[in-house]
Amino acid sequence: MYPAPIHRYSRPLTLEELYALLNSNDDDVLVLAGGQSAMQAVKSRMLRPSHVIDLQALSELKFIRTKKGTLTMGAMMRYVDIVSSDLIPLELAALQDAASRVGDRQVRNRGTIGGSLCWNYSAACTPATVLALDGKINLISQGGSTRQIAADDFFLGPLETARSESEILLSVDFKLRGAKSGSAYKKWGLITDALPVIGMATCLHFDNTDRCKHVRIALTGLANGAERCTAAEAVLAGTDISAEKITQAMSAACEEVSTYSDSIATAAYRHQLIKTIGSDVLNIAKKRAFGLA
Amino acid sequence: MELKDEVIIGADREKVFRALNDPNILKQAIPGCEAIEKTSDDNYNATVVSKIGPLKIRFKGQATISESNFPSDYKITGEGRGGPAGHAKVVASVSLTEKGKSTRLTYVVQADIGSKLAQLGGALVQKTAKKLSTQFFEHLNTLLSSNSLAEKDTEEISMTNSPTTNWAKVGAISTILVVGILAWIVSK
Amino acid sequence: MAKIAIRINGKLFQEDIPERMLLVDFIRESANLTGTHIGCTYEGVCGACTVHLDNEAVKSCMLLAAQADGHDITTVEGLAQGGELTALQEAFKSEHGLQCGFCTAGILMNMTDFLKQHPNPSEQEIREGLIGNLCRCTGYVHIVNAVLKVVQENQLKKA
Amino acid sequence: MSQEHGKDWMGAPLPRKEDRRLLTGKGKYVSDIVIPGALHAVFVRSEYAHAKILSIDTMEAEELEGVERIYVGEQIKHTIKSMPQPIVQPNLPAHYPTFWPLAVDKVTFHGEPVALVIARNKYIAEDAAELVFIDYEELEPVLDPEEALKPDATIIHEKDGTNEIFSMTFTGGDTEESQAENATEVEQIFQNAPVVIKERFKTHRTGITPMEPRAILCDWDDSDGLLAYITTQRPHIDRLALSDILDISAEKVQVIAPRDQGGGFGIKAPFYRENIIIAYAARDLEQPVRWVESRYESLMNVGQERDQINDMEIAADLEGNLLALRNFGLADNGVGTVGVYWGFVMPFLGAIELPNGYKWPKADIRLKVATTNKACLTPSRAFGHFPTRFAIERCIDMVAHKIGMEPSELRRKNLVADLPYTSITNEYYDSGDFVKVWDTLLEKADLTNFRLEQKKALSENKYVGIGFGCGVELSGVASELFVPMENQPGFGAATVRLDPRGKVQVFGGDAPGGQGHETTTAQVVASEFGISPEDVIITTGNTGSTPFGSGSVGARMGSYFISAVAEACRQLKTKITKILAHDLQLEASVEHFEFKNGEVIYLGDDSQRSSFLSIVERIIMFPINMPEGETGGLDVTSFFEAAKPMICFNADCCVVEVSLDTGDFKILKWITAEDVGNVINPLIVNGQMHGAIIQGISNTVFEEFVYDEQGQQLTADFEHYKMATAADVPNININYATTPCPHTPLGTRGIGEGRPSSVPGALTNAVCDALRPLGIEITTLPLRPDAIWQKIQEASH
Repeated sequence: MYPAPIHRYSRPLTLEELYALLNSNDDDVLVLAGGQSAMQAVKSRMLRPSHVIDLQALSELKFIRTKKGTLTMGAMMRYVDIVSSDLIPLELAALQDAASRVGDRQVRNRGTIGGSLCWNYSAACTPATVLALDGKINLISQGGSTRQIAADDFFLGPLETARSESEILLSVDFKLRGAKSGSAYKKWGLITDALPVIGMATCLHFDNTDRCKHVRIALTGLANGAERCTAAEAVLAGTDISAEKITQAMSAACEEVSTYSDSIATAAYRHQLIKTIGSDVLNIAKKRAFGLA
Repeated sequence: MELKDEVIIGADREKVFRALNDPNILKQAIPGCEAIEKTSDDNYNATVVSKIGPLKIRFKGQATISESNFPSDYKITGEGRGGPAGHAKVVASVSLTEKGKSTRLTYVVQADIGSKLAQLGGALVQKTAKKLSTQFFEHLNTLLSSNSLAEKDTEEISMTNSPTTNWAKVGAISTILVVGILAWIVSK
Repeated sequence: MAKIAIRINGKLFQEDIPERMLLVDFIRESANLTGTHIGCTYEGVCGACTVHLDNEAVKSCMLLAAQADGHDITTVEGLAQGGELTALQEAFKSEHGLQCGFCTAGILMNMTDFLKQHPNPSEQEIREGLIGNLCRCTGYVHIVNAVLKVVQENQLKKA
Repeated sequence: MSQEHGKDWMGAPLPRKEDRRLLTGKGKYVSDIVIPGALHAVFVRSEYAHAKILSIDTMEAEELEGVERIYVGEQIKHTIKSMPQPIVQPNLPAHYPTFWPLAVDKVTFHGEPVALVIARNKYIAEDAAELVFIDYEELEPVLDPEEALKPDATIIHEKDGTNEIFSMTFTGGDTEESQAENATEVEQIFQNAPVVIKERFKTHRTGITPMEPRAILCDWDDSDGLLAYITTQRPHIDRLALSDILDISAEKVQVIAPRDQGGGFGIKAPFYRENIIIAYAARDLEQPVRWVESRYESLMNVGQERDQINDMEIAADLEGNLLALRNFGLADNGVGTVGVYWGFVMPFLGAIELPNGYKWPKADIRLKVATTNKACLTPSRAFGHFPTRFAIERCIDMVAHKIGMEPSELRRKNLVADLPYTSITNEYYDSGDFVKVWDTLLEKADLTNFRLEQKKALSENKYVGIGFGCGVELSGVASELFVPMENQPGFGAATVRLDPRGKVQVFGGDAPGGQGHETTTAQVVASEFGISPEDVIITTGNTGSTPFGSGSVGARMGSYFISAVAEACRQLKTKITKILAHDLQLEASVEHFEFKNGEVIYLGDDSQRSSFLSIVERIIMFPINMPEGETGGLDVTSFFEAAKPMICFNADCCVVEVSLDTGDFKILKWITAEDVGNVINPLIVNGQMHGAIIQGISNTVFEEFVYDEQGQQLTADFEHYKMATAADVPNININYATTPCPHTPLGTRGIGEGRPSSVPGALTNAVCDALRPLGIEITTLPLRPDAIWQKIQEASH
């Protein structure tokens, strides 16, 4: 299958050029980052852009910076860049867990964090990871005005996000809690590194009494896309994340979250995966928080 | 794929039934409805564009009314073709019951989806179907409860169709035809 | 139509092409380099179309040709220099790392890039590096042997 | 391999001659072949599993600039003969459905071709295909083989009056009475047998999709006729079929299967309806027409096989002697609209091969094949007997478990010990030593040590298991089986032609897809003539220049084709030595000479010799002073037919570790023992075994064609039809335990066709062995963690 006719391809060098293009209010504009998801839709003609804006030249969006306790990652950071970066603390290791297992080498050489967050497919790794890490998504509109949305409010269900068509995702901020913080992501998809049937990301922060003061857990592979497990978080908050507490938390997660069946796995098996993957990521995050990983 | 739900509409049963059978109201209520055209007493053609995230699928289809008993219940069968996305066929049984001055509307939808839509995975389609149906009934509610639609207007509309028409036979498409459209495109 | 200029295996190709033309079609039909193959449709999973874009392995069926304008592409035809096969190509020959050959170009391009990033990979790392290349004939055993052979040869050279 | 290697090219791990061009991107597959001005074809396919075609509106599509023609069923119904046609129809009693290249009146599966758009380029063709609007009236889809055979079921092919396309009883002779009598005798044995296992085994719909989808490029010329480049394993059969169906006199039809094909594995063996309409269009438009199948179309139309239910029963005594086998098989055939195989030929052969390598005193084996609204089954490596082999290898393990005997012991005890042997379904096992292969496997598997490790692992709450399986596989298909089964000859045919420079050209009518024919043939010819493999080239797949052959099917290379090559070489050697003896005034014939290192040497006195080059040049260029009755020229075509059908035999052992938490399992070891007869090139034989075993594992665990309740095919891309990647499968340890085949000139056997069939049984046996403490028996594929986990849940409550 080949794409439907495309009438215009442009490659802005700066954000200003990009806004000018967005202002030209052609209809059916597709902003292309890595293109690993969008091109599937374009080739199957489910997406029929007439104007493709390619962000590959926007070096302004390719960066990782840490300032005043916040790490900011540009939208055009590719998975391969995230995996190989040494600027990412163990606290955000989940980002590297996820990035290192998305698709395959060739996909990771192209796919970007910004593209994945905007596409927000229900069985993707990046949205759930950014959700668990309480990422703040920075958007900029044509006029140049920016706004920041918490991940909790950004993902609105499969392929739906709070970004409007005239907005561009600039970067994602991650507040660093420093010592005794750790995160992890893991998924299962029958085939190694395949789309997650179930994937889970978690971020833990322990106080100096080794109690977990801050815990966030997010799942992917559910019908509604990336979703927090607040019930499980409540079970773990303030505890030492013991094996027994983890088991309790994962049972709470299974109660809270509805799963569906398909030819690869039944709803019940998806719940079982929540339990097994859940205890893995929580233990890894805990070890990383205490520098033992 | 099966979808069951009920919703309270802020108007009496007769008004709701007529609204559900009135193409002008439906055009505003159905999300993404571009055109509705009555082809015969019980049949309509419609073009509806379903927007899911960045994807827009234009559905051209027909709907047929059957087993229509004013003002309590009726059945609508809609079939739409979405080009490369494939097709969707929907059979919805709608029933209206009095609830004080409002109406409780319950609907049972059986949707068959084909080609790429089917490959989308039932769960995603179910999710979208639910969302589109709620949107439809929200619009319907605002249209009916807001007095922008005085009693007279509905009379006028019906008169222009055909004075002798028996209300029960007037065709209508419910948004449920739109049910079942979502692109599965996987992200990497 | 878009005016593009892409350097493939060192040779510049300047063409006016429809914006919707895929890079793999540009390589196969405009540059007449048919060593790069198409094994799947829109899903971009099989990896038979893998080429180098600025020395990084990418799937050329998932890129518009316009996206490669101004870049350097290397295809399987560009690996051997002056008739001299690369060490990886020689290893595929001696270890019988191919049978029908349809997936081979994509694997050679991916593994050439992989070995630059991972000079000393374990067998499991090699197998995970191959996730983006489906092969139906070999069961991957001889392919992994061929990559391991190049790794050992490089170590000997270094020692 | 240096020149003086001389005689022993046989068995040399020679790097392949094919590799250089394939490694440098110089391969030429059908989709790479360019004929200037070729038009591009795109099929418009059915979105419904079962629906009447009310109308097809092509008006808008035809107006699109660049569209040349659009064909629909109603038009071509009067201008193209419908299938079936005798040339592509077996001699088996069945209800052969009538169909045309494009659907007529109604569509019968999701993905069936309904219209064909032909345009200047493929982008325009696809744009136009979207503007073809088909109005359907949906019909009730028939999707379950058991439902399909019920009296009240909707009939898919109305004219046949039934959904039972084929049924047969394979035991108890040919008459109903003798079969009924046999059935009662078998029932008697089951009544008084101390041990009876009765299980329903289900194998899902899966198969072997090659990396290169189908493609065809046709050119037409009023005088020369039709030239068709096709991805096919059977060019000579395609040629006859195209000639018959399109009424083009056969001498004006040439089919070329390029020497580079991206794998076949069976799916490029049938004669497909798409080829008919593309060839028709080339002639009709008098322009070259090219169709390259998309993966989406491919997964909806071909590569679907297995899909059987086998209700199997085994009777045995307490000492582990197998007394009787009973099996009622039911295959889901899909619509049956594929030439040559029609779907049911696979389950037919699967039933014949069901008894596998075991001695069965008595058996009652029957099969029914049901038509459903799914794609027709197409041949996939382990032709029809992947499901029956899964059933019997699992059932044997259950018998062993019931009488407390090691499964490997029970197998060894019942393996056919002395060959030749005729199986209970009249399959002839010509030669081999099954027990020697089995003992070789057991020696490598080291079962006793494993059982100790297993016990230790269990104490640490780790569940490891070992599983066995074996397979008697076809080594080529003899005419004795080929003629009744596919109405075609089984002989192997090869032309060997020497030229005055001492180089050899070999011509074969088959069409390989990566098996290394160019290298294997060169090794054999070099070994026969004592020259170097570099001096030998081979041409295959071109009906214009190669002798007639039934195609690359059923492991014909090592069995039939290479034997024809060897015989042709030997006929030439007889002629060469007769003329050399004459020149040297020697009373001698071929057995008195040796062909070595480029020379022909008289054994009686090695000073009497000639270079190979000079004697060959003499016979071709200077054919004077020739012995009585001899002419010049060295060019022989030989047809090889084995006295009896031939087999090969293999055995698998695998070790797995199963996680109780998730049912997920890891394959720790895969060990095999192979009787592949004399090996020509071990690299190539090992490659065939690795590929087949990994295909078997991928079919068993990962791949599945899924249809929903409306008959919509949900797995038409590689995101949903999941194939094993390198990271999902283990290394394979191949061991040889060969017995030279006495019925081929080189003692070689055809290998690789049936090889995946012993994999599902061995792998599932290993998982069940690991979970023995929980008493879990798995009888349904795919073998997925979810299903295993649920069995673990059921067992622990």
